[in-house]
Amino acid sequence: MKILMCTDGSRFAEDAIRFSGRIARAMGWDISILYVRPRASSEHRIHLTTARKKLNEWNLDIPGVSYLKRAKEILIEIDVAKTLPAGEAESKYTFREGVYGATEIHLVGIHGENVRLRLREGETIDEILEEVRVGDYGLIVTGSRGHKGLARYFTGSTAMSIAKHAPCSVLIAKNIKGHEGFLITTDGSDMSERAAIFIAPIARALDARVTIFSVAEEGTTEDKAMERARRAEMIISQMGLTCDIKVGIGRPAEEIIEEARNHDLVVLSASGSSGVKKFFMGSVPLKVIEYGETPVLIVR
Amino acid sequence: MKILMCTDGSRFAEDAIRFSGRIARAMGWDISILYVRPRASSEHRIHLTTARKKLNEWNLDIPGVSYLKRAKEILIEIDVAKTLPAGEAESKYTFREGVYGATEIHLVGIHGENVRLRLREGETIDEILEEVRVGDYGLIVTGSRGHKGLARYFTGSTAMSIAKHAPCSVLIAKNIKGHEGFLITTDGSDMSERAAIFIAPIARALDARVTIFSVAEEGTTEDKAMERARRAEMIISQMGLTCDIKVGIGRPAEEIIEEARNHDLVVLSASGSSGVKKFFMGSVPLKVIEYGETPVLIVR
Amino acid sequence: MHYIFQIIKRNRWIFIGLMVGGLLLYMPTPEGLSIMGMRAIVIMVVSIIFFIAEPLPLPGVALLIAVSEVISGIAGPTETARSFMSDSVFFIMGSLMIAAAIVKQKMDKRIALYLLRLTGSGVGRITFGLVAVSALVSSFIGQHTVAAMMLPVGMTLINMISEDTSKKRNLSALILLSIAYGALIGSNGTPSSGASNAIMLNFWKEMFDVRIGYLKWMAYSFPLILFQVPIFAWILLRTFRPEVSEIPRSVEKLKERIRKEGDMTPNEYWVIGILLFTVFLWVALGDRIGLGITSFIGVSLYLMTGLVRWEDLNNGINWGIILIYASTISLGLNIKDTGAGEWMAKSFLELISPLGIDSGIPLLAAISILTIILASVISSGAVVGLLGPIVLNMAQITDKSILAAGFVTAISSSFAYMAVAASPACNIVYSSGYLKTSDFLRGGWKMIIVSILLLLLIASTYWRIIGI
Amino acid sequence: MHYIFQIIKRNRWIFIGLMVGGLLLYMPTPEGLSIMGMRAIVIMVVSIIFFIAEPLPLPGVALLIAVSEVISGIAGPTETARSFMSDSVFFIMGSLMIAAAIVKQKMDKRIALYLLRLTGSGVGRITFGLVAVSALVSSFIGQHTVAAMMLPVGMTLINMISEDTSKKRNLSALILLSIAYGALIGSNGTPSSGASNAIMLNFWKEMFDVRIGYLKWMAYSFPLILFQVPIFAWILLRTFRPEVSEIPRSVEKLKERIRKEGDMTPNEYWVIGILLFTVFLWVALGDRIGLGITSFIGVSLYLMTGLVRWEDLNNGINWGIILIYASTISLGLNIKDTGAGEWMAKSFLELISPLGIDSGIPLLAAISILTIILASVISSGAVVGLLGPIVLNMAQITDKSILAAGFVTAISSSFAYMAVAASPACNIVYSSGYLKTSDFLRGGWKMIIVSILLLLLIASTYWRIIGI
Repeated sequence: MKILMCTDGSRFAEDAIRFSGRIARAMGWDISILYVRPRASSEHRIHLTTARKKLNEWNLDIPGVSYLKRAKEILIEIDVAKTLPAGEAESKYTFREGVYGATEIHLVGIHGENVRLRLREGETIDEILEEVRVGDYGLIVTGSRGHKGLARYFTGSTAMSIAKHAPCSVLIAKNIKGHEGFLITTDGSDMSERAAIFIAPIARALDARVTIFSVAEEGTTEDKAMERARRAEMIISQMGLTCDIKVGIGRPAEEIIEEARNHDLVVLSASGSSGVKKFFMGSVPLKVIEYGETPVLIVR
Repeated sequence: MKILMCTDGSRFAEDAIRFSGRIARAMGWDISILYVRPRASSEHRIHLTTARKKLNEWNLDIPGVSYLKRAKEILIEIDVAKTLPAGEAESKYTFREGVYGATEIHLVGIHGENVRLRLREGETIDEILEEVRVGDYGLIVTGSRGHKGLARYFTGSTAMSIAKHAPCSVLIAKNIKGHEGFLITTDGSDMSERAAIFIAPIARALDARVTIFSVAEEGTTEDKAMERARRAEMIISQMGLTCDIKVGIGRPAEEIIEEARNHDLVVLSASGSSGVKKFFMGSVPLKVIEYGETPVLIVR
Repeated sequence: MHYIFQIIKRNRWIFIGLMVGGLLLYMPTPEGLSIMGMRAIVIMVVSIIFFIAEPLPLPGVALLIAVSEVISGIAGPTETARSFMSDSVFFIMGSLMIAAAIVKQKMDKRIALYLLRLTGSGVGRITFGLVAVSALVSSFIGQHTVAAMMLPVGMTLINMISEDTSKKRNLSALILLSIAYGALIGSNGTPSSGASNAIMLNFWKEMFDVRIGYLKWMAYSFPLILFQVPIFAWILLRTFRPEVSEIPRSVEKLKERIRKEGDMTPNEYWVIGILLFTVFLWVALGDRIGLGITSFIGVSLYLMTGLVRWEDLNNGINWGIILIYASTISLGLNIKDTGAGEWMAKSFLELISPLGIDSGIPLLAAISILTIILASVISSGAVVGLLGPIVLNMAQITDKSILAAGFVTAISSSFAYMAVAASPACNIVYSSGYLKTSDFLRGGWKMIIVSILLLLLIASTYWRIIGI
Repeated sequence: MHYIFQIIKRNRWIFIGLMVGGLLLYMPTPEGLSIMGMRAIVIMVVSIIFFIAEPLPLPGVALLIAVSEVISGIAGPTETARSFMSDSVFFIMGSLMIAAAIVKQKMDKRIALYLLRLTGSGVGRITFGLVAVSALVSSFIGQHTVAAMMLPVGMTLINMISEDTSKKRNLSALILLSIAYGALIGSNGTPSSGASNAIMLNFWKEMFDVRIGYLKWMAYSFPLILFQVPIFAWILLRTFRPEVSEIPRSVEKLKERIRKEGDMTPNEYWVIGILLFTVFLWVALGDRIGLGITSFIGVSLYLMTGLVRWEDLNNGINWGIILIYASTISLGLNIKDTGAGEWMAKSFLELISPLGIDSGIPLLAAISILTIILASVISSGAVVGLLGPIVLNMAQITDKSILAAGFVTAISSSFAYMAVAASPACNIVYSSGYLKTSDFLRGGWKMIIVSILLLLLIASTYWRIIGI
């Protein structure tokens, strides 16, 4: 399994790097950190290349590499990666035609995992999806600035687009808190079960408390919600974990957002709907991403 | 000390690679193998770059790399270099602006020496001298096709130019034979003494028989020639080697060429003359390179 | 279905542009405007939309301008091709080549060393020095080259000040903006400092057969630079109050590092020598054999001496930008030839005459502001290429000096101090990652106001005295 | 002292060229030749010396041509700049851009797979297939692109045959030369296959106002290709007798490897689709809106769809070669305008009239041989640019069809089968390191003789029948 962590160089992204680093370390997964540098207008790109060559002549990092170096420090700090012995080349500037200085820095994790720091240039979302396609990742982690109020409506669109279009699981890491446990939601579908199976080993490895949450839209269907929760509990316990069960009554998205406040992570399954439906959806997962305050993991 | 071996990819150059490999191994020196790819007309260079990118897409070696790979095999065969453990990157395509795929392959010698295979593009002599300048080499080895008769007048110009312009010692390796020993010539100058000091450890390391040769232009000066030879013998014996002494009478270049026939290598000192004199010289060393049949080492 | 939707979405600006164009063509041609003139205006409007929204790389827009000029029947293919080329385009090409030859050498380290020797370690003096040196060098070889050469100097200084980013926020902005604004100030210093200058020279020559020499241009434009340099440095120091006022340690370290590189090499002397020789030729022969042809002499010398290889020029020059400028020149001339320029000039004057700014200095101010607005979204050369004929027509109609109007347009086109994306210099320093977009806004508006006022002051006094 | 001597030595050809030029200028102008005509001839002679000896990168020579045209007073700077640009230059530019867009995709793998499916594993069939496919593809997108795309196919096949180089010497030469000669054969198939074609179209149009459409060109040129392909394959097989006659294992391995890459991607369909659409436009609209403008439509589509980025074009296109061709066109037109072309045509005819080859098919043969000799030392486009006006003047004087003379020149300019350095295709396969210079000589002279004979045969029969 490979995790792709997308950073935008901000402080919020650093929390997300720590969080995904912890998961990678606990699970022994490979991790890549990706920074996508915005592409300048075609009118200026060749001038920028000249400027970058000059920076190279002066032994200065080309823009974006500093974010990756910071990510490296964080990963070493939380013991995910070890530094290579001094003298061995650890940064390799690979050539990508037309882009001088597309970069990969390669570290080796403490258990031999591969840690790759990668720099791409272009439209953020396109490049992230392209990286996922060629790199065969199983989980994308992306930071979100965790704005409140009005600002919320104008931000988070990158995270949202990735959540919509990614072919794999996506974790939107915002407002990362301490150790208050994971909230696994279930709607009784196969996808929900897969979500439980996906998250259980991670919860065990991170030693996180697990709560299963099921929402009944009306009071009359509370029994069914409870039944769904029980089935999820069964799966979790088969994987060697104990967990609490909780049932909420009301509109699913709101209930989940409310309940999630006291948890580290809320786990949702992507609705298994078709492309057309996905296009028009104001689905539960997306609402939780948009209005919730907790990190969200959408399992695919 | 670093040796630079210049190959042109021919069979003659392979002998020279073996010869310089043996010296490097015996002395524990670093060795670089350089191939200079001729540069195409400015009209075609950009087309060639496109073709090279295509070759890269098909995982084919760009032109010239095969010579370096052959050199690598030879060095491994004669135990100069060890192959790196599988999986470690051993070839690194470094970026040189405008030249797609300037290449260096880096090996580690059996005693930890650095073995570098390098590819450059341009005028052969210019690029060799440039490599010497940046790489701080102490000895250049260059092959020569060892043509006979008329062809001799038209070839060997590369070796000759390097011998003329190089800032360090130059070994022109042609008609490499077995183990018949080194012929050290002396004209009594300081440079000759330096030559003796330079070659003595190599002779010892390669276990080569050493003969000191001094030429008297006329029979009357034979005593002086003998005296010069004795002085050289003293230097050699101070360095822990025994040697024979021989004195010839006649024109120096001809005598040296004749005597050298029975030796592996003839050692000459560059005449310590000024630039102007060098320009007009038909000096002894150059004559020996041009008309001799034996490998020549010119010590600077 | 989804795929097609994606294509439409990605190309929405193409559809919008084409729809706007179609709509305009469908509308009745206004009085006083020929059909060809209308078509030229439509091409201009659609091109501006494409230049701003960039639905395809801008050189592609240049190609489309050529295509539409032919398809609309404004000109035949050969005439269109010819209109893409003139001595001014040669001049733009040659200047870019000379800049590429210079940027290849390590002149940046020399300049940095001499600069720091003069300024010492005071932040105020360094700011002034950076603005002045960027302006001076950019006057001869263009803002993109200067920005690329000075950016590493600035970044090295910044890196050496302190590890803690928060302690040098203002200082970073100060140093980098000094470089960018300095480079922008210089970009009208001489005809060779920017394409917009060459384009304006082209219009003067093609439309009125007025030729301005290299020295004469400098006589008109340099006074503004002399005022701008100290005032900009002062404004920058006031706007981005530096955290420390002396950075002796960083300056020493930087000087130390450059000194290690050794003395100037013969190659560097040759590079400077050929540049000076070329400038001399521009001054001495530019009038007679054309600035473009003259610049080719310099380029040939660089190629003969092997100081630059053809690959460096082929890959280091933005040939697309040459196409873009050539296409705007072509379109500009077609706008003039079809009478569209005159019509637009008249319409614009009618529009602003109620405001009482349709003549004299107020008109120049209006032209300047219009230019600045456009130059903040598309590149300065393209602005001059598109606005040039209209502005010169306006000057002719109102009996204003075409030289004054032209200089105001050309010079104002580099007043894009607030926009990151419009000028190469701002783009290059922004790409360092040390600046925020807001930094350009914080300082930029002051620069724009000061520059407009200075420009109008010079236009109404100095230019009148020397007689334009 | 030594340094100066070095400079002189490195630039000796510049001094030689300038001395030859000075000497010619000093000589009295021959009767019937104007002073300007003499100067044009001097520029041409010196340029040819520089093109052959290459004392500075060739694009630099192009710049010097512009400079000397202006300095010698043949044309003013603006006219010179204008003469550098025409729809043909647009066409060369557009064709190179389209080729760069195609080479970026992995079309080479598709072509290789389809080719090997058709040919099977027989070396004879593969040789024929390589020649045919290289010729066909090069007819539309140019020899340099085809050579770059097919070289890896050839090298992969060769690598897979055997480890022992000595066992595949002939086979290697056979495969690689099939690609190079195939690409050369195709390089006159359509106007878009090479710059020399565009340049000849330009001269016809500028000198006689004769316009040849895309299809009409193909009607004249394709028959030769149809003959050349099988004959060349046969000659190659006879000259380089392959060590084995079947290479099933290599072919299978190669097919296997390509199949792993998966099916054609939507992008590849788009690339082909846009190419076909552009060819359709060339055929349908080329006459009316110009081949160059038409090609720009194709390029814009590639840019809009994002199939190619501007950087790919900027760095993948040899802008220098465009400058070279533009300069030879400019010089060629000046040679015509100054009357130098007519004078040289007359002198040449007088020179060869004692041999009895100053008219009819013998004259065409003489033109062809002259072209081939020049094309073996300088690039085909430059040859046509320089010889074009002279040859067309000769045709006019002798009442020979200017079309026939023009086609013979354009087509012969790609008969440089013996020279490694003259054509991009030969250069690219030679750069693989598998070929010796002598391999080109071994096969080349046969190809040249056969090609001349075929060309004259077609000129004296087929072209007469269809009426030129």
